[in-house]
Amino acid sequence: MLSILIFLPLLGGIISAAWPRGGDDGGWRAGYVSLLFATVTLGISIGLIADFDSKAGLQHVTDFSWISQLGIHYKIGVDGLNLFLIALTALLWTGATAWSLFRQWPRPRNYYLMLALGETAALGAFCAQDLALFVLFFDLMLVPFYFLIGIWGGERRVQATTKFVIYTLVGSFLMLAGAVATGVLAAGNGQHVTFELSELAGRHLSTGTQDWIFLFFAAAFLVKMPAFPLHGWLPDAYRAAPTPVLTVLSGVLSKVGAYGFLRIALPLYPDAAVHFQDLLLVIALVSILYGSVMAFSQDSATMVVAYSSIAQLGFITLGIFSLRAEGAQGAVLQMVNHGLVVAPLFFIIALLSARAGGTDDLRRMGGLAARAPVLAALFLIVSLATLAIPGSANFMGEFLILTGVLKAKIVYALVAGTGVALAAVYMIRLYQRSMHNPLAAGAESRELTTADGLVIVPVVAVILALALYPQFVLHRSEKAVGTVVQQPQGAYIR
Amino acid sequence: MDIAWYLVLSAFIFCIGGAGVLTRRSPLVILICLELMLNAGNLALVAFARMTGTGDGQVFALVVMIVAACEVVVGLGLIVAMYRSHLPMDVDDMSELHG
Amino acid sequence: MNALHAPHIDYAGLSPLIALTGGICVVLLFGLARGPGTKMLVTSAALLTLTAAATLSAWQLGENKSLVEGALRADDLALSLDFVFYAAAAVALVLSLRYPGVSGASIGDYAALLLTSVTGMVVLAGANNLITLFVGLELLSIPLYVMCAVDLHRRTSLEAGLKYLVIGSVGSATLLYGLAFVYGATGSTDFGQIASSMGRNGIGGDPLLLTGIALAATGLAFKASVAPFHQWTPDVYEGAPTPVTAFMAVATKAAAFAIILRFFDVAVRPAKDDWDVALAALAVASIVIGNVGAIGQDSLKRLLAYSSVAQAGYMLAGVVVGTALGLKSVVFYLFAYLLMNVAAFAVVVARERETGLGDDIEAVAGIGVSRPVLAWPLTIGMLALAGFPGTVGFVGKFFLIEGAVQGDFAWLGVVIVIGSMVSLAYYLRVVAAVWMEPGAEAVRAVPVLAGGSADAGTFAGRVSRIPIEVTAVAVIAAAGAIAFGIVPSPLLDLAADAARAIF
Amino acid sequence: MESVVFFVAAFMAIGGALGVVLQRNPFYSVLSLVVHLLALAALFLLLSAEFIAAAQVIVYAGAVMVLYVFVVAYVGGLEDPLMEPNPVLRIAAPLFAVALGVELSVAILGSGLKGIDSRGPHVGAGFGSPAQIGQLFLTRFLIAFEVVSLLLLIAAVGAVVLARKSAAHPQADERVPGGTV
Amino acid sequence: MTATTFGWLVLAFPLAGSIVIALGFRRLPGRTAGWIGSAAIGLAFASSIGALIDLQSHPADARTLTSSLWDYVSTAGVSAKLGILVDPLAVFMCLVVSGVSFLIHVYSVAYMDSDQGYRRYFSYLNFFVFSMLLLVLAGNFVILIVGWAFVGFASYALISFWYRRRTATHAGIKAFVINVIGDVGLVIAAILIQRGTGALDFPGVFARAGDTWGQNEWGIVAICLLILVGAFAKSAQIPFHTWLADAMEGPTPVSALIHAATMVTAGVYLIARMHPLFELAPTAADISAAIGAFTLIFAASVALVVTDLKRIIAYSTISQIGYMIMAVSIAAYGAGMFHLMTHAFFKALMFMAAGSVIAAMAGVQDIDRMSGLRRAMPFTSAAFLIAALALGAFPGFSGYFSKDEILAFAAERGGGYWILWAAGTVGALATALYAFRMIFRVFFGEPNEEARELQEGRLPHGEHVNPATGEPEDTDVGYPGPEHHIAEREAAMRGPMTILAVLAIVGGFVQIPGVTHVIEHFLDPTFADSRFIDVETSTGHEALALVAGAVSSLAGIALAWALYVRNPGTTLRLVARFPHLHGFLVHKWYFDEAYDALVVRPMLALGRGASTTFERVVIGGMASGTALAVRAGNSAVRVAQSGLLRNYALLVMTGATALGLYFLIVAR
Repeated sequence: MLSILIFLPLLGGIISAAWPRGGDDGGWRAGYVSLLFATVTLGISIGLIADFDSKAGLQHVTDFSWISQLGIHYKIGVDGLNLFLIALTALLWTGATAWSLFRQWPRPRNYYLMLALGETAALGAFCAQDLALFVLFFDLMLVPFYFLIGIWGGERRVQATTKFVIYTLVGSFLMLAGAVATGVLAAGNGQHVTFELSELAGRHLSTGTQDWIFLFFAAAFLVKMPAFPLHGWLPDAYRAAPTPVLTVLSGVLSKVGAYGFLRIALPLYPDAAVHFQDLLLVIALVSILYGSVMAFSQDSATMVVAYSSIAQLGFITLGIFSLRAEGAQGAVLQMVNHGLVVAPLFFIIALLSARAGGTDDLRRMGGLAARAPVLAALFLIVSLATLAIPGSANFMGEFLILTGVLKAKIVYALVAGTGVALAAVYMIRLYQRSMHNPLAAGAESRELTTADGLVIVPVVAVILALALYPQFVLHRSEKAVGTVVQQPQGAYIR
Repeated sequence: MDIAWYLVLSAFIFCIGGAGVLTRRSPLVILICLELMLNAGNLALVAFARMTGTGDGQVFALVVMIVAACEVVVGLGLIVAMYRSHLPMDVDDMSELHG
Repeated sequence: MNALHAPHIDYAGLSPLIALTGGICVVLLFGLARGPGTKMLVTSAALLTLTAAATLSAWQLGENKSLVEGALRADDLALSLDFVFYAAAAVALVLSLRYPGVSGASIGDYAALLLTSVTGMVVLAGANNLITLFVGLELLSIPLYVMCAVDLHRRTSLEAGLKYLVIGSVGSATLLYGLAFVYGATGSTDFGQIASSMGRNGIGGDPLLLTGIALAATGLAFKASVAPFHQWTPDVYEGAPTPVTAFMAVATKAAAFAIILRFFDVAVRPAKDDWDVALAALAVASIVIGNVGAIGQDSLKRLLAYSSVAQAGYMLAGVVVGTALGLKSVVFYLFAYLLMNVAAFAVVVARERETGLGDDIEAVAGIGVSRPVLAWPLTIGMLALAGFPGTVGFVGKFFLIEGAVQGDFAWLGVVIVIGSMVSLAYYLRVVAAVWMEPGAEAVRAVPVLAGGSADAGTFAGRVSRIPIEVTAVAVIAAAGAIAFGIVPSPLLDLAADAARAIF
Repeated sequence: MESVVFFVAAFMAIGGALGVVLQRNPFYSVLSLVVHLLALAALFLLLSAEFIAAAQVIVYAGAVMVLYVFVVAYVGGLEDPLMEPNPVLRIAAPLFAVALGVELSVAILGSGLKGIDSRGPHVGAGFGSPAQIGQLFLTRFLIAFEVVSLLLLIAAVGAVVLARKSAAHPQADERVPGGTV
Repeated sequence: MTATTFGWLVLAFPLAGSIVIALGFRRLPGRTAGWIGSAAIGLAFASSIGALIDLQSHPADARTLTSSLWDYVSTAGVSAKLGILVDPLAVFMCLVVSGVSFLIHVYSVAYMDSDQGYRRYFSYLNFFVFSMLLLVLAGNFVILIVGWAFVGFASYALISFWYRRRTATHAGIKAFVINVIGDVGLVIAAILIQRGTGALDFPGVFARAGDTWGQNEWGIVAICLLILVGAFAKSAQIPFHTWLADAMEGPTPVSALIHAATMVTAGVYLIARMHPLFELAPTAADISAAIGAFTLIFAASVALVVTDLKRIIAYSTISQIGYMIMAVSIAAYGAGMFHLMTHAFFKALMFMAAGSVIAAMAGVQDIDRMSGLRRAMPFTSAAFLIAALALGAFPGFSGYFSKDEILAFAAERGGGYWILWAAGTVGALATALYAFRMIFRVFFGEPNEEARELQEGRLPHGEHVNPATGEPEDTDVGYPGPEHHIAEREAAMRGPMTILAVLAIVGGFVQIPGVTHVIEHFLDPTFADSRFIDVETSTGHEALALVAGAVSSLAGIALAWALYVRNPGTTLRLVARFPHLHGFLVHKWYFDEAYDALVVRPMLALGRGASTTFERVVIGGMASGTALAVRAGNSAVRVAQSGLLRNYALLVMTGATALGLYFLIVAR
């Protein structure tokens, strides 16, 4: 079941890639196939949610020994941690594929193949319940994105994508070393080497070992998110990435990092997590503040959102490293939320750029709301959700995160509070600079097309639904999150 | 004479050969210097054979002799080929490949 | 005088060697024939020889026996690596089929040289005493010296041959001197006896022995392109005809590691505590120098040469730990290395013939659009070398790190990882050129202007066709790199058998 | 007596070796090598390796040297200046030669092996005789023997490949600048 | 139907109205949207009355009813339902909010008629009412904060309603950001409360607060101060007051509704709602009262000098809220809420009248350009006068009773609270002064050009320029169209104004000292747990307050008459005499400038510096530094790779020697 979910998009991608070059349809048919598969994947993921038993642990487990000589299992499963991230991935990828479908791409077959490969890798990373498998999928994600940015990107795409991949792979390779070390060193006398997460969590690594391995993993995850000061790849990559790629890059890939902390770092290296709690909290806090300050001094709309991601991911990190159930729950919720808001944001920015004469420079936008009330309304909803206006699920996420941090380390929560206010500044500035103010020269206010609406509206609908009932997520993730924070909390007490 | 004498002698020859490889620029002479190094090895082998009283060393030495001959053959063939291509007989001028 | 007792000769165990030797003779004879079909005939004969040898090796798998009074081992370590040699040789033959650069030698001579080198590798891989080691190494090297220089009218080819010969001979002499010391210190040339004598007489830490090991290590490291004995590698790789380079890169390295594994893990095993740190230092040097040196290289062959230095460093980590796991990981990595490099080199060969730009990175620019069937193998090869997941390179690196960590050399695992990061800079540059840069198609159009002669016409006609056999090699290797990246178990089993032969 | 022979031979060996390295004319280098090889043969005799000594004289000093002389004659008397142009090598080459020599000597003299400070054990008359060598070659070192024969074959092939006047590339003639051939 | 059902209905109608208008924005013709919106609010008002009636049928000690729909959040000990709490305080607020809102909606139906953004306007306005009602009905902190933020957003949206005016968008951002700061304070307070008591719902928190914190313990004081951040940000108290004057960029009915009658008084409601906590933390309550008093003086002083009609009223609002904050902070809850109500009446009325004036002036808001409108706009000037009398606490008008009750209570608390009393009294004088400054300058004197045209039956129309900056206006999206609507010509405007005028006059009669106690008695169940519930103002203090109030009010009016009618030009002489004082006041005590210099500019500079310098040097430097090191290594390797064979041989020998040396060293 889960394997079908993971590999279905890839299958679709391969079919698209192999689709005959019938006529000059700009790859429309190929994309259509890809979209079809992505939609089915989305359907399956919704089915997973419907079928989810919030009281049980890991579900839909597939487990067989894959590379027995190395102790690597092909073990995948769903629990409260990844359930919604899977759905998010499927949703955003469907959106991105649909968005792509309505546009012309050079070499469309390869494009859809890469896009689909990205989905498979992301889903795999979320589903993996084996450390080695996780690392594999985690790194595999880079390949399609390398090409997607490098081939179909904007200006300076090659440098951007190279920077992106090298930055992230630096972390990934460190993680690879850490993962291997975990498997090997955790195997005590007479124990076989295994990378199975549940098994590893039961084995204990010495504190010193935990420390360095944890730092390796942290590096990988922080780069991926990215967090200050490891975000050097972000401006270039975001600037260069084509819009649909950007949505999944920011919406899904960044979550893998945060998810990794919850799935891997906390349960496996609890002592180190406690040991480095302050370090991570400081990084998170600086990310929040730095990202926010940067976000409100940017002139490019894309960059505003890009830096806001740093800040938002900082919040998620903050929640996770409160090492408390409240914070971690908030982080899980916030991961979903951020993915949901950032994708439509990038779509909308793309639309706005098209209306402002092809630039995302805020100084050359302005007054775009006039003839586009629907677009403006969607943008407004998404902006408000992004700045975590109370009443949005984002707010609940931040609320829980702050609760967790406040209970763990009060000072961080107080400083983080300023981050909440800063988010209001940069988001409302973004909205206002583009939609309000006098109409900029060369800009033209135009309503969004039905096709684009079909991509954005469902995502916004999900945002609204979650705003009304965030407990939908929290309820299902509670058990898994509780298990995750149990270990570090235990270590905390020691 | 103690075996050590032979060995030290062989070591000297080995080093002289090595120094020759480093200082001479004619490929021909470099080949000869390589012979020196191999011969030093042979001397050591024979000395050790005497020291341990086993025949292995002598067999080894014989094999090395043949190997050295083969290397010389190929090396000289190469030099002839270079000469035919009008390449300079100076290894310092053979530095098109670098970097 | 003692009566001469004829040694027991296990013809079954020797059968691959016999097949190869026979093949050499046959190929030499066929090469004398004149006529248009000679090339195909000789190549077929050589390929047949390799197939026969491979079949016989496969037949001998699992026997694990000593041949001719212990001079040679026909165990799974040797036999499994033999496949790498055979495969590399076959690839070289196929790539050479229509490669203009190797026509300096008659095809019979060329094939014989290649097969002889393979024979030397087989001997080397199975060598179980110092003399066999030395002659195996020489039998491997001397044909290679010739093959490097075989493109006689190209200056760089001769230069490569000369450099390889001279530096190789220096390495051989050093190795010999080291072997002499080892023999002297232990009184035996047999690996097993060396080891037992080291343990028995307490001479494990004797300066004579250790100096011998140092010098021997130098010679062996030289063959494996381990820094700082690597400097011949970029020059020779670049100068040699590309099919020869491909063969050298893969097979020589495998053979060198075969003997390094056997020498260190069997013969001088008791001195492990002394040599492991030294080898680790060499590994680090290789990883650093190889990866740093490869950056910014415009010649793909040079780039791959430096990359091979780095890869040698990675593999050395598997030797350093001196465990079964380490050995397994090295063997596995050699298989991986075969697939990854062949994929890359085949594309280089194809583009050399298509563009006239040689092995410059420009030659592969933009082939993502114009030649996807070549672009994918090259891309996969590069990503695999970089250790991307889903490829055999990832599993290989995973395995090496696992070995390093388990052998208490976790820091070496980290060095591998850091090296891999640096390596991205140049591997990705190639991939970027393939997919993200405009093509070099304009350059290809040049030959046609030569007055419309028949020659120019055929040249142009030949140029525009994708060389089918080269493409096939590239695609097969790339497919293998992916397939074994996803299902590595067959190779892992083979590697495990190889380890069992020693540990 | 033995000592005298040793020192004379050793002196000749080292002198020959130095001659190889220091002679500017390759031809003299070759001749120095012959001296060196003959001296080594004498040393081999002292070490009870008659067969090796004989092979040394016949194979090396005889056959191989003839080859050298032939090539030197063919290629021509090329003298290279003794003054080393490469500043690194001018200092480093002798330095490392000395360093390596010292190192090897330390290894040899510092060795705790008993045999090294002796003249070796008593060995029978057959030691080093052609018979013994032959026996070893046909038993334990059969493989080496066979491989070496293959090596000779392929070296010959290689030499032919390299030294053959290549018809495959006519441009070789075009590139003759002054025609010294 | 129970009170809680009515409560839900109260919320449902405005929300439904907002959604219906929003979704039907293309199809609703003419004034339909306005009437739908008004009807929705009317129904909400009716439901509030329903809730009131049902609530009164419960016994006095059972008038706190809760109801919830579903678990909004319930995890890891944090639990909040989507629930409401209906008690007298909530119902009181509902009545005031929905009642005044209804009237303003009706007023807007006409006033906004020719605006391009008519439907958007009513959608926002309905949404605002929904949010405000959600705020007052919230049953726990989470929902309270949700309502709190929603009104902030609605306020922002309506301030920036004419979004092609840069001044409007700028004011919107300012308001929004300050409101968010308040939100954050409230959020952190809520989290601290949750941490302390483990609950987020009001009854639970209040029940456990006493056990959790001791009297005036730092924890509860901190919480209360954080709550005050929220309250002050919303209620425009120092130091968070700067946004309210700028908020006048919005349409005038918005100013009436949000920035006078309802939203800005949310802070007052909040303190009243949180009274159990504030009574645990008297220090915080005292700070709050002091700030309230200070604000009322400050705002009144500024109102004396600014010349923008709406801004005068805005500062007046700030000042009046200062009174209310002071009241609830000194536990005069009934008095505070009473003043909240009367203020809603007369201030809404005043804004409506001002709107009418501004419409007549074609958007001009500067009172320097207004004069003698009395005859041209008789209805408007009458309404304005009533509102001014109420605001100026003219004896008998509603403001008189409510304000004096606060002062009386302050006097009753005695001690240091006398300072508050004094401030209130001085403020009352200033209030009367600036209220009549408007009356005299706008309606009296020589009729200006617009007034004359109006008297002749024409409505003057100037250029469409931004009144604040003089920039030409883009009428494409939402600036009022060519037809301006004044009360004299629109029944839909006159009706609500008339009702409010009546209420402004008689609204005070429900709570005449010593005579009626309607509000206090009604609210008693909510404040039953207050320590000050039994504090009754003594007759003496009440009398003192009444007399002092009357005197200061009359004195203020007289002073205004003296300054602006009898001796026009006096003020100019005063300005010439005290230029620094005038500048200080005109610049609103330099708060904006200080914020700009202390917060905004440093932040922007920080951001710019970060993006230009830090990002490039440090973040880029990390990457390029590594790259540089690698490149340096690369060139070293390449230099070593000289192509010279003998150099390679040398390296081989060097390596061999080094390796040998290592082995010699480790040799035993």
